[in-house]
Amino acid sequence: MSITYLEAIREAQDRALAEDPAVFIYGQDVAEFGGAFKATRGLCDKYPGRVMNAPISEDAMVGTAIGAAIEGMRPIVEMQFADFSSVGLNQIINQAATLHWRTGTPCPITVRLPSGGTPGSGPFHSQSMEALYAHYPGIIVLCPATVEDAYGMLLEAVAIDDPVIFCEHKYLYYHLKAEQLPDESLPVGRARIARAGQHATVVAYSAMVHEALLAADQLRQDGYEIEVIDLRSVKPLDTDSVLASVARTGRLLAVGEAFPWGGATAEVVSRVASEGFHLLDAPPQRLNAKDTPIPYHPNLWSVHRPTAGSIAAALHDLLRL
Amino acid sequence: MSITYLEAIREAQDRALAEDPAVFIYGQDVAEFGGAFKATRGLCDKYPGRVMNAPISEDAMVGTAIGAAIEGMRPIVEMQFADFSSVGLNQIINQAATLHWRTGTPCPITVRLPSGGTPGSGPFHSQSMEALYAHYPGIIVLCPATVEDAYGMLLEAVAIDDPVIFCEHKYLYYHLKAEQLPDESLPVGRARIARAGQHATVVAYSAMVHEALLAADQLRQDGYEIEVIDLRSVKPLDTDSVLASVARTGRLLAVGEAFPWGGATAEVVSRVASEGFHLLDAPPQRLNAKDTPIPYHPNLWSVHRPTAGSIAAALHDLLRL
Amino acid sequence: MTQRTTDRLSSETARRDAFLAAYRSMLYGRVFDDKLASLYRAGKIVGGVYLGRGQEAYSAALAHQLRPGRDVYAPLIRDQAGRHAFGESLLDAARTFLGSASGPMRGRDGNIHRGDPQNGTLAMISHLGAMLSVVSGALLARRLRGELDDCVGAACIGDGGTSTGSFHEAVNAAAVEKLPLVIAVANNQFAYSTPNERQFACDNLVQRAAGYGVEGHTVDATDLAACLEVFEHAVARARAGNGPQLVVGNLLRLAGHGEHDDAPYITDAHRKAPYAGDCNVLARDTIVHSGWLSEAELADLQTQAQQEVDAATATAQQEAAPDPATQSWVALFTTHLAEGEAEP
Amino acid sequence: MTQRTTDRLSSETARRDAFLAAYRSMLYGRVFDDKLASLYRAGKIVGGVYLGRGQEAYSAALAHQLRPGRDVYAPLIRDQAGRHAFGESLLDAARTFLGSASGPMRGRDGNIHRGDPQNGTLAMISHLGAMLSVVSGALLARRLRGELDDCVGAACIGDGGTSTGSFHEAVNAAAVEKLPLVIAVANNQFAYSTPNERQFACDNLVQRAAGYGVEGHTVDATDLAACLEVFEHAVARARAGNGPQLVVGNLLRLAGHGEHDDAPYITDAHRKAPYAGDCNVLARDTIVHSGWLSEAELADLQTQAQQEVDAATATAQQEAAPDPATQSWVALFTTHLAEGEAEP
Ligand SMILES: Cc1ncc(C[n+]2csc(CCOP(=O)(O)OP(=O)(O)O)c2C)c(N)n1
Ligand SMILES: Cc1ncc(C[n+]2csc(CCOP(=O)(O)OP(=O)(O)O)c2C)c(N)n1
Ligand SMILES: [Mg+2]
Ligand SMILES: [Mg+2]
Repeated sequence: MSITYLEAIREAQDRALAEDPAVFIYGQDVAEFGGAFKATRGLCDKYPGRVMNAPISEDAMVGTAIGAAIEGMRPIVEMQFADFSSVGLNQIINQAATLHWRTGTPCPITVRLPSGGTPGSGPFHSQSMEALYAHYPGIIVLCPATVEDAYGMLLEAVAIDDPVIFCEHKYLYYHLKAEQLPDESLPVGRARIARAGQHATVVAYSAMVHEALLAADQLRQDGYEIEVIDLRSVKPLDTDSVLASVARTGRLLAVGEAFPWGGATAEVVSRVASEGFHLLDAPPQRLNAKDTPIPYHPNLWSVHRPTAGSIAAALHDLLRL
Repeated sequence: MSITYLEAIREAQDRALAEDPAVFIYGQDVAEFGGAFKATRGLCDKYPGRVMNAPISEDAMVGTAIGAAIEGMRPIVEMQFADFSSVGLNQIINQAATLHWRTGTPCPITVRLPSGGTPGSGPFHSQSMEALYAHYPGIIVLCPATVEDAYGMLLEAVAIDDPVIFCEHKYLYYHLKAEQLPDESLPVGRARIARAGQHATVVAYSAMVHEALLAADQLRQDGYEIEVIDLRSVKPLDTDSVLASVARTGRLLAVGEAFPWGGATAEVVSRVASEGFHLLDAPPQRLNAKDTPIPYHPNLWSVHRPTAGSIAAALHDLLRL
Repeated sequence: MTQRTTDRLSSETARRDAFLAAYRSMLYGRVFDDKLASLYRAGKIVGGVYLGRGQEAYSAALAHQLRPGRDVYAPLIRDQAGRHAFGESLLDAARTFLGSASGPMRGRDGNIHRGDPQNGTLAMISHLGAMLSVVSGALLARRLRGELDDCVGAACIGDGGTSTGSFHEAVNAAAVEKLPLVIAVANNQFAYSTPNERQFACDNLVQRAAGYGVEGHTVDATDLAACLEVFEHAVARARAGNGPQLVVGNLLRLAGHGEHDDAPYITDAHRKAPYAGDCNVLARDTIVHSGWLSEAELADLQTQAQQEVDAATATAQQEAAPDPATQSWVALFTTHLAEGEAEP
Repeated sequence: MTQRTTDRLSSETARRDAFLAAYRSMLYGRVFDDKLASLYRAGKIVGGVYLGRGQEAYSAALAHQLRPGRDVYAPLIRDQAGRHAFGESLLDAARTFLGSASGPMRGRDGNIHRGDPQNGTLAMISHLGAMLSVVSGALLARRLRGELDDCVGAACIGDGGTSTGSFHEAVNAAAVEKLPLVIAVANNQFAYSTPNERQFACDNLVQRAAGYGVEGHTVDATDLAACLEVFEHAVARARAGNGPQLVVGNLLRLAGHGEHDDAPYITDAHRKAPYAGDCNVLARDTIVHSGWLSEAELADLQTQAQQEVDAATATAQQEAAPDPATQSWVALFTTHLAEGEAEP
């Protein structure tokens, strides 16, 4: 048996629906059709009435989920693409995220954002929006990079009594496969050493973990062992694991697919600079997408985001510093 | 004569309307009433038909401004509070910000965001949203800290052929006064040395510049000369001026009123760590608001955001590192 | 007495009782608002103060139809009377305006931003329109659990709030789900300073109902009896499974937008218009003319309200303000996943 | 001939000319779409391909009323026919689907996300509903400059798009400003897989018009003559200063949502419904039956369209793709304020 990242997301939702009657799914085309990416295929038949099509109303979708959460439900909202969550952002950052601190009422909603670039998707179907949500208090932001995490972290997301933004990467949907689903996984909030090394640390998350691993393969040919840390969760961000890695390697490159100003890479680098300054043997570096909208054409797209090649180049530079 | 920060904003709009027939103002209650803060008082009478009340429709307000900008106008959109711009965010980050790169058409809109906390304003009338807008390509984000900049930078904002998010600080509206309006000002994109010093650099913007200056006063009593850099613009961010200051002082504290994850302070610290690592004599530090919604009660609010006191404490810590 | 006479008398009694109960909440709302205004003028309140003056009949009449503990209620900024009718304690209201740490919002949020979501009163966020879909979600949850029964949810909104995309999305989605959502639009002629003509172009916002496929109702919101009738009907329709009900009430805001606003934009013409009547005065007149209460009884009621309001604000003023040092600066329920500071 | 006969004949001639002109765009739209579909199946197109099959009459009839260079047009994903009628070159369309660096979007954006904003064709962003207020803004700009004259702006939207808050805010605001905005809702029964019943609860979306205070019109969008008539009327009303016009056309999408979608949710019942007719086939029948063109002439037209479409796609396929090395990676017009990379 082999299971894709996308199937893992479907399986996690299936299991969440099976195990907890409080779980339901709300989103555009998620019912009979199974969603734009088929992440909910078959669930509507299997759990009648609990997988519901929404109008094209992201604000209302999130608001509805919040109201249901107040009443003890555990809704999963599927955004058709992460990019359209901008229209539901207000309900997320101001309603869901403030509910518990203001009123003491938990808000266990999970908002699934099919995120990140794929060739030909262009400016409005490719975005990585974790930075917007992580900036606001009261939200957990998860960015699974593996099939196992897509499954395990989504199950955890649904179980958490706080709003979770679940950034699943569309580029990984079909390409990434695992032999089986995990029984256990690292808890949310803990980073993972995706590859151990000693000469430099790459901190990445989501699809960039795989580009970083490929880059590490390349650098191995030059005799460098690169450690790759998969953040898994950008908020909370597991600073301790990052610092421990930098303590081993002395060098840091933070890689993200999002836009360059702010975001997870700035947060990682500035935390390490503040808390692990003396662990660093060289200036910590960042690699992000370019500061333009995400281009449609694959030629442009493949240069716009970091890739194994550009990460390897950045690592070579870092190792020379 | 003495003029407040708020009056400077009114004056700048008056002058922009007077000098360029392409300028108009659109926002809730901006016409006869002069806006919730009276930033447009009298302008509707003085420029008939060019200061228009909008329905409570932030998305449409921004969209309308974009359409007008395509036709060569230079709209100023007033959000009643920065916090409500979350509802217009999609038009800003996806429509305005992408227009030029996608189509070659400039998008000269200015969106004024009455930003930042004041006592008793609570979670939804106190936010500093610069990080959300600065994260997206294609947007300029200005955060004036002085009466002179409120005036000069707003004039420049209106003249710039790109979308500008103009974060004006409500706490400075009435309290900050200048003797007169400037004839010239530093160009947008350049930071300003608000106070020269040698022992440490505080990088701040907007209301935090004044807290930092007060903190610097306190530290002077202990014999420390603190340099305070007023960023003025968080995107573009004047890394060179920040680095030049850190080169002089060897120590950096970045202070922001926004939430702690990501944002301008992370960007500043990570740039300095990357590009000015060897200039640093101590780990660079950050001070932000707390990671909760902004509290209503003044007791809580005054602890939630950085203040002269907490900045001074952070500086003492930094000087001991 | 014939059966018919008994029925008529008992339905008249019911009408009188409803009227008096709602009037009581209107009075408490007004007295509380007046107290707030004077505290505000005395500099005793930090932040904004928004009053429901002129909207009490509409507000109380809606809440009068709701069952605390069973129905869901999302009041807005001018619903002191409705909140009272829904059972909110004056003390909790006073605490929230006065920043007491013992209030439901513990000083974290203030004034009108209060509620008890798990018990059916949502705590509004400021972004207009945003509460409607939350009410829908609460109703949907009950339906999913098979516990909807005859529950309704009521969401309050102003004329200005109807222009938000959030309002539209919520009403449309509730209509698709045929949820028992009662949307009470208080058209008080202005959104802050902006008059209806700059807010919408239809003659009456109730014309929106057909476009959503929901039932619509209008009412003279200065007239308590009419308000009671329209909400009795609308809420009953919702309870009976007829889907969302859009009610539009016409009135004039008899105050500034907030107490900082002297409302120069409200002209004499507005103040002379039919929607400008003071619902509290009119309701009181009805009570007197109907002989339901004597002047003396009404004076007693007023005194009692005044005393309770004074007591509530006095208590709230004496209560401790929140202490930043012992405050939990953790926004998450799942505290171990919080960044930064730990629980104190 | 009497004057009346001349008038009738000339108006008949005008009707025939309009019909044939619109049909020509419908045909070009269909042929282009078919070509796209086959290129997509052959793996020659990266990204999505969305077709206007079934919507050509509605799309072309609207654009036929617009004046390129004067009016503003915001087509959406199924408006290949309308774009053609508004004067878009087939080559520019092909370039955008095929990622040519010479196209209007230079490979930066693709497929349906194309336009020439400064010359009146807005380049849609994907977020549904977001284009309407942009059209309003363009009209407002002209009014502010005293250059509005009899210009109109037309914005296209689907049944699903009407559920967005953005749609609502824009229609309401345009109504308040009484702008000459024509909103063309193509109700093709589905939003992706979601049927009307899960999208809205009114009988006909035109019922929304009254609630916005705008004029409303419905049309059988499979019938080109009806479409021409309704848009002639609506656009004329807008030009004459009667404010926004909401037009709702009924049709069936005769394709998947995109070419990746085989649309299992469209059932036989839908395909037999009155809205399921193929407007192109029906229009062609009318032309033949009216004797406006012969079968041979129609075949020539088809051949010509095919040749032009083939030529356009062939040219676009041969053109250079964008070169990342010579690309300007600067999103700002004000290049000196850009962070990061400089212009190449
Ligand atoms: C989305 C949003 N934009 C702007 C505001 C600022 N604001 C607060 S109250 C108000 C006017 C509300 O008018 P209306 O809905 O008619 O209610 P009323 O105050 O008249 O009761 C405005 C514009 C807001 N709260 N939310
Ligand atoms: C705000 C927003 N949410 C979701 C989407 C994803 N999406 C793209 S097309 C579509 C269906 C559109 O349906 P409709 O408006 O009826 O147009 P049609 O495709 O039928 O022509 C959806 C949901 C989007 N583009 N924008
Ligand atoms: Mg109002
Ligand atoms: Mg459709």
